[in-house]
Amino acid sequence: MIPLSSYLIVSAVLFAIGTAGVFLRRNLITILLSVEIMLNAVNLTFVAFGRYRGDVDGQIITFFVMTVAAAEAAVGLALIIALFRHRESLNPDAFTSLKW
Amino acid sequence: MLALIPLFPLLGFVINATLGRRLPKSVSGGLASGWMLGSFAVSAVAVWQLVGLPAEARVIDQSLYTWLASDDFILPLAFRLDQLSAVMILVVTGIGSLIHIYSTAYMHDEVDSEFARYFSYLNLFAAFMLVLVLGASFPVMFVGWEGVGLCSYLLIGFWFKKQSASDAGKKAFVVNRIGDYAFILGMLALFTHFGTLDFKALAGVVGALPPEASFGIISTATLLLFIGATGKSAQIPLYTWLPDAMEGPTPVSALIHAATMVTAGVYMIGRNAVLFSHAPQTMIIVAVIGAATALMAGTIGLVQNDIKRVLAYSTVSQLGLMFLAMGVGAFGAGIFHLYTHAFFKACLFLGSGAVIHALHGEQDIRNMGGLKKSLPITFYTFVIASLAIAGFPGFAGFFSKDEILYETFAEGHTLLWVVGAATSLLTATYMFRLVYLTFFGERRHDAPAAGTAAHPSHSSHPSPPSHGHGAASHLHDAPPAMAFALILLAIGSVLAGYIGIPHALNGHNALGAWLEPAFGLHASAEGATAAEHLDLERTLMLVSSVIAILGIAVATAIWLRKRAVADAMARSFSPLYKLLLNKYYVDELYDATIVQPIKVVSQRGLWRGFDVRVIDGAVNGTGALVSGGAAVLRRLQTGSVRAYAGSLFVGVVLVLGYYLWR
Amino acid sequence: MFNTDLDALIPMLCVTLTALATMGTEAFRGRSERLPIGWWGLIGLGGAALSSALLWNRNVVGYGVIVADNFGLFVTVVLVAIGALTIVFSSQVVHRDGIPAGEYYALVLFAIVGMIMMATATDLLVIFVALEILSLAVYVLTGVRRDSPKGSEAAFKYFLLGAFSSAFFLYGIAFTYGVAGSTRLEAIGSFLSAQALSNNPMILLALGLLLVGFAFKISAVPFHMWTPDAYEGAPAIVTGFMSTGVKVAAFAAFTRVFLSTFEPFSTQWAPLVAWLAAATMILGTVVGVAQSNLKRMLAYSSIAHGGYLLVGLVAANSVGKAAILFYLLAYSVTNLAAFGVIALLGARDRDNDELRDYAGLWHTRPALAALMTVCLLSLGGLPPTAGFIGKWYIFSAAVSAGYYWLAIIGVLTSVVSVFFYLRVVVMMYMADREAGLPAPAAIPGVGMAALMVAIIAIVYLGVLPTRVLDFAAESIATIF
Amino acid sequence: MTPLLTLSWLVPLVGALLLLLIPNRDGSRNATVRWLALLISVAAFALSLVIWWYFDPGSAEFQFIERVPWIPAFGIDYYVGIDGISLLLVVLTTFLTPIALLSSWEGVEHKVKEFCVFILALEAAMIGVFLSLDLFLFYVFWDAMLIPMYFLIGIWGYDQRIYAAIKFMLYTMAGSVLMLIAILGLAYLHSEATGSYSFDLLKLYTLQMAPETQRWFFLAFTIAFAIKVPLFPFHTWLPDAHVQAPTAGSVILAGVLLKMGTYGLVRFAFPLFPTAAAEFAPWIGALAVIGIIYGALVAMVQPDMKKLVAYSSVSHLGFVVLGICAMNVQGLQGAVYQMLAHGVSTGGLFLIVGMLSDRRHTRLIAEFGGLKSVMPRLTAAFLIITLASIGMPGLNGFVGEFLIMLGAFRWDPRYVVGAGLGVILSAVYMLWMFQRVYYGEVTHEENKTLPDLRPREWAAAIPLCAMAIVMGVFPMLFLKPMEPAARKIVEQVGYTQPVRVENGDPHRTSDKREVVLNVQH
Amino acid sequence: MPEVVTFYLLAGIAVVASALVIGQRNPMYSVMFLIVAFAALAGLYIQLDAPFVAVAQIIIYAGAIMVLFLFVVMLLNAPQEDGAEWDRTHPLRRAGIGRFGAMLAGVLILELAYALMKVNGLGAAVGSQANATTVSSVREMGKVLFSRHAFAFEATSVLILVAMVGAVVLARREGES
Repeated sequence: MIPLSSYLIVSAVLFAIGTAGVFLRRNLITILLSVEIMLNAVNLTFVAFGRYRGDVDGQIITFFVMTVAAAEAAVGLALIIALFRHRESLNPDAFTSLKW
Repeated sequence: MLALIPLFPLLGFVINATLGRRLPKSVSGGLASGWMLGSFAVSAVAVWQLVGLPAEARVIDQSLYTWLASDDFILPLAFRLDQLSAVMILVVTGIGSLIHIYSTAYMHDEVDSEFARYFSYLNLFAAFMLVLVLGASFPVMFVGWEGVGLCSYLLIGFWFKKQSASDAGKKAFVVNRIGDYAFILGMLALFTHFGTLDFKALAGVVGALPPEASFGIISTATLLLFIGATGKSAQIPLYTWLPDAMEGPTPVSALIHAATMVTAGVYMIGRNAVLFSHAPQTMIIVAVIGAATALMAGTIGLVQNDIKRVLAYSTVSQLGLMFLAMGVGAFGAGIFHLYTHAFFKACLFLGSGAVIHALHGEQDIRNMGGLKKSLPITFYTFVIASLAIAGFPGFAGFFSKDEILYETFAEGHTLLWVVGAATSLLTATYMFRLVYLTFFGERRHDAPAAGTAAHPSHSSHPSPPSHGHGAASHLHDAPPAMAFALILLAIGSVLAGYIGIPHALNGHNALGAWLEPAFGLHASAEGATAAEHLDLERTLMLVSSVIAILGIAVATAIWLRKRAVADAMARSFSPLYKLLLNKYYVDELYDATIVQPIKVVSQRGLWRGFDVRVIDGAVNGTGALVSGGAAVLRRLQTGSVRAYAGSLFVGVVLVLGYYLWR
Repeated sequence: MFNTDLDALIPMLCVTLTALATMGTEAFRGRSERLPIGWWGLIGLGGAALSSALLWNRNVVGYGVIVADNFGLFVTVVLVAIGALTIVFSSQVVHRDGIPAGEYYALVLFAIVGMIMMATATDLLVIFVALEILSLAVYVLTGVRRDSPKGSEAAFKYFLLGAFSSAFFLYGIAFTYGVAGSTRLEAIGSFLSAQALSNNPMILLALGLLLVGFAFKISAVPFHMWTPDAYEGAPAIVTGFMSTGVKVAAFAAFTRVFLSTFEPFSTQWAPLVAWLAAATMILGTVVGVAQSNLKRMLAYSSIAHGGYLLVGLVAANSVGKAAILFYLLAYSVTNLAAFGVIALLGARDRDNDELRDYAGLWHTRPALAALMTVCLLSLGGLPPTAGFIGKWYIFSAAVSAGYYWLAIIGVLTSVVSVFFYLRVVVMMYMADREAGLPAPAAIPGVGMAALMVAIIAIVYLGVLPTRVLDFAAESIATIF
Repeated sequence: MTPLLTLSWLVPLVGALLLLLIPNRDGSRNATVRWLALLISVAAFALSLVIWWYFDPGSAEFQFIERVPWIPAFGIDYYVGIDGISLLLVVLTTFLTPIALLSSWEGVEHKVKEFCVFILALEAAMIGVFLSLDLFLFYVFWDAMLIPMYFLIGIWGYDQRIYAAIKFMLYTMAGSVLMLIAILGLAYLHSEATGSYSFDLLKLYTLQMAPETQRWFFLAFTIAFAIKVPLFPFHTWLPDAHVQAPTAGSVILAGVLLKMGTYGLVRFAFPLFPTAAAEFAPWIGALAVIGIIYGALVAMVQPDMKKLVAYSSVSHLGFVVLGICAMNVQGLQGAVYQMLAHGVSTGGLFLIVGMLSDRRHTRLIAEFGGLKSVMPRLTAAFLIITLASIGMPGLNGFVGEFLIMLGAFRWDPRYVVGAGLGVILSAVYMLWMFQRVYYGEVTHEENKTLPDLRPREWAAAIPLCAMAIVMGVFPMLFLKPMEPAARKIVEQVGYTQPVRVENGDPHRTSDKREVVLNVQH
Repeated sequence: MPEVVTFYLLAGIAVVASALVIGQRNPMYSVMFLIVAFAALAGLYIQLDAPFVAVAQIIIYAGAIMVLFLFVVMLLNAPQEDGAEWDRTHPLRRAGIGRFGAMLAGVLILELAYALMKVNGLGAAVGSQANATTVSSVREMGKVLFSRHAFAFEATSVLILVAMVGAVVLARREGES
């Protein structure tokens, strides 16, 4: 049988990949995707813990996370569109008029 | 009653200071003189009362109110009249009155407001001087002590538009303050250790102790007080202000810088005779300083060319003699000399004032000469006073100076006696140099010297455009008010000494006997009546008479007969002459070693350096550090969202790391 | 009421209903109709305030996850006050700036719902959802002026970092759930107190990640980077709203989670929070010194204030625990009023939020300058203002908890912060207006009235804080 | 009982608020505003005299106590009361405020209403500082006082006013926040000891503390006060603030504000932490002596009159601190007396320098000279104040300095040896300035037509000159009411050895002292 | 044993696909790889006896959310990362921050792994303590969702409403109102 720790490690790796993506990519959409990876990694943790503890809370929380992810995606993409209208760019580093 | 004595001149001051501007000169001058005379009258009455008391209880106390009280320090504003202060108040009010009267004429050229100002200062001075003399305790004396210093400042700088005058005033005040600093310390030391500052109480406490064998608290305190006295009485090392003080109007020099204020130091020591006599080490210092000052000032006086400066150095020198007397324990002699000195020195100054007045402000004796004829009253009074100061037998100065020298010798200070005798010789010499150069010979005129701003009253004595020979014919002798004062003082210069004819001359030394109880010393000088002492005294008296005559003779030989000799001597002893002419360069020395360094250090070091750079630098540096930090830290906020995420992520990693590797 | 579960929700429901009503009205209004939509929100807020007052001391629980305890109610009232002031100020600027009014007010109200929910929730999941509600609403509000590139940029930065940090927060919830088996604070709390001395790394991971999530919302250093940009880019009044409302809500939840649930582990988190507090205070004030844009400056100042609040959290003990609540109130009123002034002085084409725009304000708008001065003095913590009492309280808590060093950093940074607050005062009172700058606009009476109310509150809290302090003490007693 | 003390600070404050209501945007009601403000400040002065009238000078206890719970949860009360020391300082404050208002009668032309409001608000805060017996209340007033002063300097000051205002504010705040921590710590210790928080000064006096704690708290308090005093080396805000402040600001700054620092030492720092005070007093005394000499030396070389006077304040306040460090009745009474005297004389100096500055718009000494012949009355007034400032006996400065030196000498003579130099140096710098400004010929053409004192200026200068003389001649008027309070503080601190008297003088027994005091009554 | 193989396979796919999401420049591909990763995760959920979640994962995530992303990618028509000119502007904005972030991500993995290693009991098989039927029961899930998490469920409606309004407000074109 697969130990809980394996799932947790996988999700940790996924989470870390997500965080790395935020830094490595210079496309707003991809960065957003990276955040989705992070959320999914957390979902895996929830489900794994839920299974381990034998209750359904973990799975239910996953649904909430999905909803949140969807809502975030909606707002995020709307923002990206609004931004793109101003600058015609999806590079996060193009938007540095606010600084110091 | 006692309070009235200083109060009268004080009222005069208040009236003249507030209303004087609007009063005509006759009224303001008259008022001032009137208050002084009133004060003199009250003093006379008070002294008369004192005389009426039995000899052992000759003290009148008056306490007005508690001036200062804090914890165990209780200070009533109290006056005390005893034998010593009686002499002093008579001198102060008497000579003060004369000088007030003299001034009404001397200052007549001033405009109303300035005239009133002058008299208000003069009255204020008298008030403070009387407080000084009458004060029953150190702090009350100190009120007068500082007050006379203030008036001296104001009067020296009376012609305030003149730089030298205001400089001199400031110098006088500051140098006095140096003395006062020590004086305060002395007072504090006394209070801290003996718990009182009342003269009588102090004498009581200290008198019960044996004289200090080593340099203890009494010695320290008295030494500090003496430093205070050197400031006020122009002794080494604080004498330098007095010659400069001659920038003031001449009557001021007469009153303050000759007759009264400068003697305050001597008076103070006399007042605290018990204290000082319990500090033998201090006494020696007093005597040595006195003798040294006397000699040094005498040498300087020999070559000075300003009539008032010569007199000023002679004052310093005479004061030195008084301190010598105090230092050897001859308190009575010192006070005696103080008293006679007041007459003849006031007379000399007033005489010189008359000369200056007549010459429209000329003060350089090289530009005088031949005034004997045109200024007879002045001449005769001046000569009388000069004889007195020179110690010519029979004149006032003879008796007092002789007593000092005798006591010095009798106490075994032979060296000091030699110095004193040398000073006497010098005194006689330079005084007659002055007399000869001023009154005898040809009238010398150097137009440039006469016309420059070297005289004190440029604005107040409007000089005629031409200072030619013709002016001589217009010279007029002292006006009545001045003449009156001169004549009275000249009489005093002759007669004042007869109050203290020594036993050696079959006198009773009445003054000495009168003063004796005031000093509160048990060991009296009565032993001096012993025969061998009388012989010694007579011998010394003879010696000093010879010295006086010798001095006059030398002066006559050089300055009356062969003036070329003087010049030749000056040339052959050129360095010495220069040294003396420049007053041993003491002013320059002080300037270079004290005044300038302080200024430079304050300006460059403390203010611009420490204050602005270091302290404010640290303060502003903190500010700069913060804003510098701000400027650096704000750069972290690059505007790049990924960098922001990086910062967040660093935070995460650190927080987790903190927990995991703690 | 018939259902006590619902009782606890009434304040939230009031606001939600008005938000829905606002949306509905907006949807069905005529094209050119101008309705005072904003004011409707006040009704809902009033209802929330009223119901909170009625619920006081009743400690009702709704659905096991929302608790109307005094703590929550106190925060609710603060949030209602924030909302009310925001709406009143907004009513003066929404039309001026061409902001879609219906959506704007709806979002403000929804955000308040989220904030109230966050403050009253006792379940990590609900806290997370509430956090997302208020965050999304605030992201959108930040970028609500679509014509402003700065606004969009600010919104996007805020959003991206917010999403990033909420992932961490969620991860923290996951670990908490993993070890405690529940997301209910009560359950977690009882689990943790049983484990108090254990050194379970999973608990520490959870602790750390939750801390990060909250620290982000209250913009503690180094999680603060979004703050200056978002605050500068957003419309002034939104900045005022989010700098206060979000902070209050986040602090309420932070306090609840850390002071009650994770209290057994306070020795684990307190030192860390203390360091965060120190860094936050220092950075906030120091960098604030260099700012020339007023909004940005106040952004740094609000970072610093977050630091002071953290001090209160670290030092929470029998004396100081009410300090956080009082400080939150004082800070909110003051900061909102300050941003209100900035908002009122703005114009459609010009934000007028640079320091130099304030030059000589005293001469043209003396009353406004005076009100702004009071706000700034209160922010700087000078008596007799609310800010002073707040700082007094916080620092006395720190001192009695033995955190002298934090208190010293706190007071010293206060001094530095006074420097930059004074720069504004200097501008307003002691500088002359640059030629060419337009004269500041006239301030409508309603805006002035709202400001006056805020200022009176500031001075009232500064002079007679007793009642409010008592309330705060009573409130916090319910959770700790 | 009438709450006299509350009234005494409320009168100016309410007055200020009332003034705010007068519409005066265009300055048309300047005259009304000025007269009203003057009236209010005179009323406050009258009120303080009433307090003095009813004050029992024989008691060391606090009087007119008012106490109302304020923030009970924290043990904070509105708690005011006065003893002889604070009474005199309150009177000084109310005495100087009308003069300050008069001094800016013409100098301040714009925003007159606001100016008067700030002055009155400042007065209220300063009075409050002297009245407070609750540390919280004290701190509130202490900090609140900064705000109006900041505005006074910053708005109505001279060229560098903004820098000076900010420096003043930050410098003082930096010190006082540390005190805040110490205050909080004290309250906490009180709760540790008794279970309840208290900021009640009288209760805290009795608090037992570990020496280490005392040390830190004492330093925190002392640094706050030392900055305010200002004690060397914390003084550099002072020259800037003084020079840049408008005349009224300088008068109040020098006259009252600085005294708050020394008052704080007397009332708080020393009695609260006697052990630490005993330990640090030698060091503070040394700083005071350095300050005396340093301030005087730096004053000497200042080209600017106001700066000169400012540095002279450093020197004079050094004396005050020295007197406090001596911690015997004489030192302390001298210190308080010197506070009053310095308030009057330095207030007067700034007043007159302000008059010159109003006329010529410069304060550089080099720009003047020979003014005595142009404006003799002003010169006379200045001379009196100058003399008062340099400690001429018979004027107010002497009494304080003498008592301080007396007290300090009993404590440790070495300090007096240093401090006494200040006596010399004060004469140097003051008279040098006096000489350069008033003596000599008129060197600048524009100075020839300067008007002498105007009636309004007379009204400001005469009370100061008169006070300088009265305080010099009848010091017991002021020394007597403060003596019990001073004695009490000395006993409370009690680190000095009982005064050793060798060979006690029969005149100085305690019976005698009673007699003397009764006679005085 | 097959379970183990399946686990490693799915985990491997998830990790690799995720890595590819962030590993290349074309957002279109990224979205596609993410869908792959999500599918792999769904597999893992099934293995964890959470079939309902797995289905939701496929339908909601891969189906709905990712489509939304695809739409936007295509709408904006910005397939490649632009960047060369930005790379040269500021040192902090260049690849440095990326590398730095990646390094930190590595540290994060280490930290998480270290922490997880230290926890006792995690080595136990994930399904050892409870029977699969309760956990995988949709009925049970519905019961818990609408009892214990009822409020959160309701709150989500507000969240969605906010997201909706927000998206409308943000994405609406200028001039529409």
